[in-house]
Amino acid sequence: MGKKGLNRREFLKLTGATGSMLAAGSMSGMAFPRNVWAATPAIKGPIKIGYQAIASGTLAGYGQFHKYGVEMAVEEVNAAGGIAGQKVEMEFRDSTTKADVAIENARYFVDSWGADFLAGVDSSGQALALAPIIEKLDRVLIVTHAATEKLTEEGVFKNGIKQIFRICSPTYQDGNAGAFVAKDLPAMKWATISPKYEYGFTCWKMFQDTLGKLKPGVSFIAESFAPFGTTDFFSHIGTIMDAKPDGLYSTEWAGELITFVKQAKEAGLFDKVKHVMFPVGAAMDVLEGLGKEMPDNVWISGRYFFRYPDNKTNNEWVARFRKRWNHYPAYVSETGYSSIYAIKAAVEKAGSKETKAVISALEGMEMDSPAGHRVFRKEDHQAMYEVPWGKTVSDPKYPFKVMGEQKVIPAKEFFNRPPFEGAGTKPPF
Amino acid sequence: MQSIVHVCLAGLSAGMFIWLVASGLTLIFGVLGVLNFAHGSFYMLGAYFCFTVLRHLSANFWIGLLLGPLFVCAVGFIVERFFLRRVYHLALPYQLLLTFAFVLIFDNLVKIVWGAGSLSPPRLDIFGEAILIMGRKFPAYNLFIIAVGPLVAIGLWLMLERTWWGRIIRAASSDREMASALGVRVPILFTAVFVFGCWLGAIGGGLAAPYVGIMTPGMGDTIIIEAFIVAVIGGLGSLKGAFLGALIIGVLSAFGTRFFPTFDMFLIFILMAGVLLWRPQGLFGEAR
Amino acid sequence: MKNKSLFAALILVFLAALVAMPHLSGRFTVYLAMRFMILGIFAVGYNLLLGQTGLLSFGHGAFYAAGAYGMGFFWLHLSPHPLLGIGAGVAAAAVLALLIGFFCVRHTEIYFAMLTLAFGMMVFSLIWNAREITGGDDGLVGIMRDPVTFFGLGKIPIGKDAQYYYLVLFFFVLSVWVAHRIRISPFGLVLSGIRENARRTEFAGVPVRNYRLAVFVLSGAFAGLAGALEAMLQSNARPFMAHWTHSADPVLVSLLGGLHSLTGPLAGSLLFVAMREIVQRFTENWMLWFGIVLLIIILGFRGGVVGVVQNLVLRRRAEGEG
Amino acid sequence: MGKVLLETRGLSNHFGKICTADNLDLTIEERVLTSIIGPNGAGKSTLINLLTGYLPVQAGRIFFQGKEITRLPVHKRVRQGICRSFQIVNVFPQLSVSRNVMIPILALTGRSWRPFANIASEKDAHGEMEAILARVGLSAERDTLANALSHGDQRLLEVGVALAARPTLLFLDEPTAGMNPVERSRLLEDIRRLSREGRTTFVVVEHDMDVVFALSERIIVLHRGVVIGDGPPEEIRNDKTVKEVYLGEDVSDLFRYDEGDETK
Repeated sequence: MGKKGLNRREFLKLTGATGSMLAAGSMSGMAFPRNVWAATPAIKGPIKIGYQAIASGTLAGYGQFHKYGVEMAVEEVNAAGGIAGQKVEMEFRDSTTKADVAIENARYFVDSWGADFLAGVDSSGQALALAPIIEKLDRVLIVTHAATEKLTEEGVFKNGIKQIFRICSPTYQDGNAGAFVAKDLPAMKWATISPKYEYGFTCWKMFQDTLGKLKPGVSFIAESFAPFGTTDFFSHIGTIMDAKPDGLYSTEWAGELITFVKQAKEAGLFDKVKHVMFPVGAAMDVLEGLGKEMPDNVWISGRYFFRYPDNKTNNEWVARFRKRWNHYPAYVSETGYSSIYAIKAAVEKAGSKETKAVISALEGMEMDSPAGHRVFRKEDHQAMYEVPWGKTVSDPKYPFKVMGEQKVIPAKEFFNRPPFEGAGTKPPF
Repeated sequence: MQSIVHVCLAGLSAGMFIWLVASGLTLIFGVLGVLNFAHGSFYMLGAYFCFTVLRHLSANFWIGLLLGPLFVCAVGFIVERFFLRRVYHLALPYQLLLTFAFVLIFDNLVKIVWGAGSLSPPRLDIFGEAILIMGRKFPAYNLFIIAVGPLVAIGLWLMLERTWWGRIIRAASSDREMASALGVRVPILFTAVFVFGCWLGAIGGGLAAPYVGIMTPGMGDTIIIEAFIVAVIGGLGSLKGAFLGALIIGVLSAFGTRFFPTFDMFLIFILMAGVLLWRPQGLFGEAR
Repeated sequence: MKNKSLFAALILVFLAALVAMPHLSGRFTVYLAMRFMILGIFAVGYNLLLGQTGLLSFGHGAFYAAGAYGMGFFWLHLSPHPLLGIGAGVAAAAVLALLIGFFCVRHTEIYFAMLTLAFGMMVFSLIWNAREITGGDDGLVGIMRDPVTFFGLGKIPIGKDAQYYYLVLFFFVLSVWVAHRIRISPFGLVLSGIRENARRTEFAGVPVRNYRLAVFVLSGAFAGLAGALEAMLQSNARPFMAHWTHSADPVLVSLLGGLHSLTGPLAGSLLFVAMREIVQRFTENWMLWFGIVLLIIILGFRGGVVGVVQNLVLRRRAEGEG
Repeated sequence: MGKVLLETRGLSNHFGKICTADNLDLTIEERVLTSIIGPNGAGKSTLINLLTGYLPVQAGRIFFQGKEITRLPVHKRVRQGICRSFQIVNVFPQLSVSRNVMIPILALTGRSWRPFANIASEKDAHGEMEAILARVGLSAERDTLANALSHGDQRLLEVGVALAARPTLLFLDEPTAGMNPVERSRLLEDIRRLSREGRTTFVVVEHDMDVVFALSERIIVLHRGVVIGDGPPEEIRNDKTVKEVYLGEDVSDLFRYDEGDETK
């Protein structure tokens, strides 16, 4: 049986070899050198990026859209001469929702496949579990979906795990920014129906804290948390309607948000509660899944919305994306796509793919991306950029509801600030 | 008052959905003695097939509900005839593992055939707007389900108590050897019962899809555990038990969500364990 | 006799390979080897219950989790000493197994399975909901591996995987040896008696229930050890360790390898870890292929891989003699 | 008359309406090979089940060697010296003959609680096992799996397993059921011999009259849970009531039914 181990190792060597051969072949096929970096000898061999996202079970759709974005980016980058003249190779793995699988994937990518960079990761639990491992593996991980602020505030800032960066907006977008939107709504009594796990709990708490400060006098009168995999929200809806709030805040997401909205509509929740906020309601799977059934005048947001910013970069990208995949880009597609370009920019800035160099290159790095202008904050490696909150409206151009009236809160106004503890670290500032 | 009534209604409709799934599970266990993990997959396949028919034949809901499950029955037939049949004589773990293998396979196949993303079945207008009950809306569809559940129960009861088929099934479930001695061709009976169980599961899926409002690969994995709990509490193999068990679980979890939100799930499992200790044959099962 | 010596030789080769592995192979293989050994400990212990005594439990994830969280809490609040931490984990698991087992051993067959499932899921939902203590679904994160100190008398660092590997290997060998001793002990014989014919065992003057409880606690302790070791390997403890889907792993592994031998669950664990890893390299549809392999093994290779090998050997010998 | 080994007072048992033990006052004497006979449903097996703890006692009390055992669980009674064999073969099918016999020996000597001892090194136990196999004449089959034995040998093994529990009182429930004549006479020989050895007192439940009358020193006749005859074989053979109720009744019953059917 020990022999088996050896065999597997040889088998790995083999694949590794073929991989680099392929790389060599394709490189000779292209016209090099095209850019200055081709000269720098510092960077050798293909740039290998290990990407993991959930690709099985009820959330498998997310993995799909991660992949669309990342593959597209890799194709583009390679077509344009790769990163610093080196071809980019990307391998995708199913992370499921289990932390141990995420860890095994990361270890495979680095120790066996020889990844230079890691990216992806959906669940907060996975991200937090990965943190200490990533530190050991010493590769840069760019988180593209997991939103827990603990990752950057504690993992990166407090515990100094410098290898982790996050390119998607964190729970600040759901909690704090949501509160900034809510303060201008004529609603004083708020309630929530949210996922019965850390993400749901923390967002609701953040929303309460910030809104409480922004608008003294608001009260939070009811909460009902739905376990993962809930298919029947009626008793939760009942709980909320009994409390008779005038504002509802819900961080339900993906399929469960679709179920929730449909059932809430049936139960007449939206007739009774006028002001409704879905921090991740602007996800394409939700908008397309609900289609016309998404009620109007609901405040939605996400980690990116394909109609914002309305500028050349973004619009062209959306067009390219639709041409390539015949879909509107989901926010994970954008964060995945941009993660590749972040790596490209960092490596070329550092003139090296060594973790240390790339980290210092990424810290404070500014980049232009479909989602707009991003800055990786030095202290906690969190990408600062704006994602709009918007009110749902029908638009003849689309088979689903889109954002009409939009509110954009500047990132620096609602992102928690280092050192994240004590006065003046949480909005409002 | 209003809220209590609506908690009950929510519990009832939720319970009826679990019943639709648990009925097939229980029937199969009662007759074949196999605890079928894959039953959740048949529920999932039911949902997908129903709405594929609905989409592609641009048929209406009822035709979808009529034709969809037939495909699932075909799948069920293959599973029983070529796989499950070979493990009846094996120990319990082998049977469980076999059905578990099918859960993996079906979840993945659905992902390949219908795509990884979620599908949302169109809203059914046939039931019109929600109905006002004590000044609060309650979906007409849920009322329809609350009505369907008992109908299925009565249908099953009539079939088992009043028909030649039912008599044979009961004979086989109480004593396999006896039945075969009486000239019942047990293998064929088993296939028939299994396929029928799959049909029930598929119907459950077809009816649940518009209620849940979304279909995903793996949607059966959560419901199957609830169905297990119901089947156990009611008494493994007892349809009456499964029906009442489903009601209890539905209503109890509705009240749990309302009044002990933190530990609703915990309560259910305490109940399950309690029943198993106090009355292993289940609240309504006859001691076997 | 000839077979015995051959078998012994095989075991030696296998051990030698395990000992040498960190020097021969890459970090990832070492990591997988640790995953295999931890799963092996879990399965070997579990099989004392399933293979030896004939009880199918769907709740052993709870004890695995008890081991992991016990270890985690001990590390967090009391002492960073790894061995003490592991001890704490095992103890926690054993105590929990005693509590749960006390109720469960009243039943057998499907009712036992369902009862263990229920208790296991209770533990799961407790861990999930007691957020202040357990960290909810995020779990306990950042468990570190301090050096093993012998109270002044020197210390061994286990921070690096290659170092920790030998701690895992030690406990792996220990567990397998203990399981082996139990199997060949009078106690083990009585257990198999209970499996074969509980009623008769009772009429042999055996208090069957107590024996069931005893083996339940034993296997729980093994699960706890595995959990504690994984907590240190992955530096976290997660609620899903207690979930029934995780409790199904040792069942699966035992059946893959073969129920009625000690090598069965080990071979199964190896197959399980290797298969999951390799299948993933060739297809994204690993679930599909995993399921198919399961079907083949259940229908084609009853008695698991080991059983098949044994049969082959026997046939070879028969031919040799005939 | 030997001294009383086991005694019941007012022992009763009902399955719904059917009475299988009606206020029984029985004694079993030491070293007396006793048989219990009676038509089907007379309550023979029920009686054994009650005495060995297989069934909970509904009413009445049981005394063994003067101590009350009415509520004692099975394994405790076994330790006191009451053991039994079953109507249908009831051994450990997947274990070797020697292992089958080892289990009770180890359990009885209290050595089975040690998870780290090695069976191989259980010298005394092995010796005892060999002795028992010799007594039931299965020494040759030592390493055969129980389910590979002939039916007759399985029966013998069953007796062996029962004997391994060192019983002072051993109930054999239809030991010769389903045996061919050869096996049967062999088993009966063994029982007689073992009984003579005197370590164990045998109580045999049998259908086959020849067996009973050939074997027994004392016969108890049960009918619908009541003792209707009790004494040495020849006494029972000539007992009027027994003839009447036991042997006669069925026959006359049959006639009656036949007539009834014809007249209708």
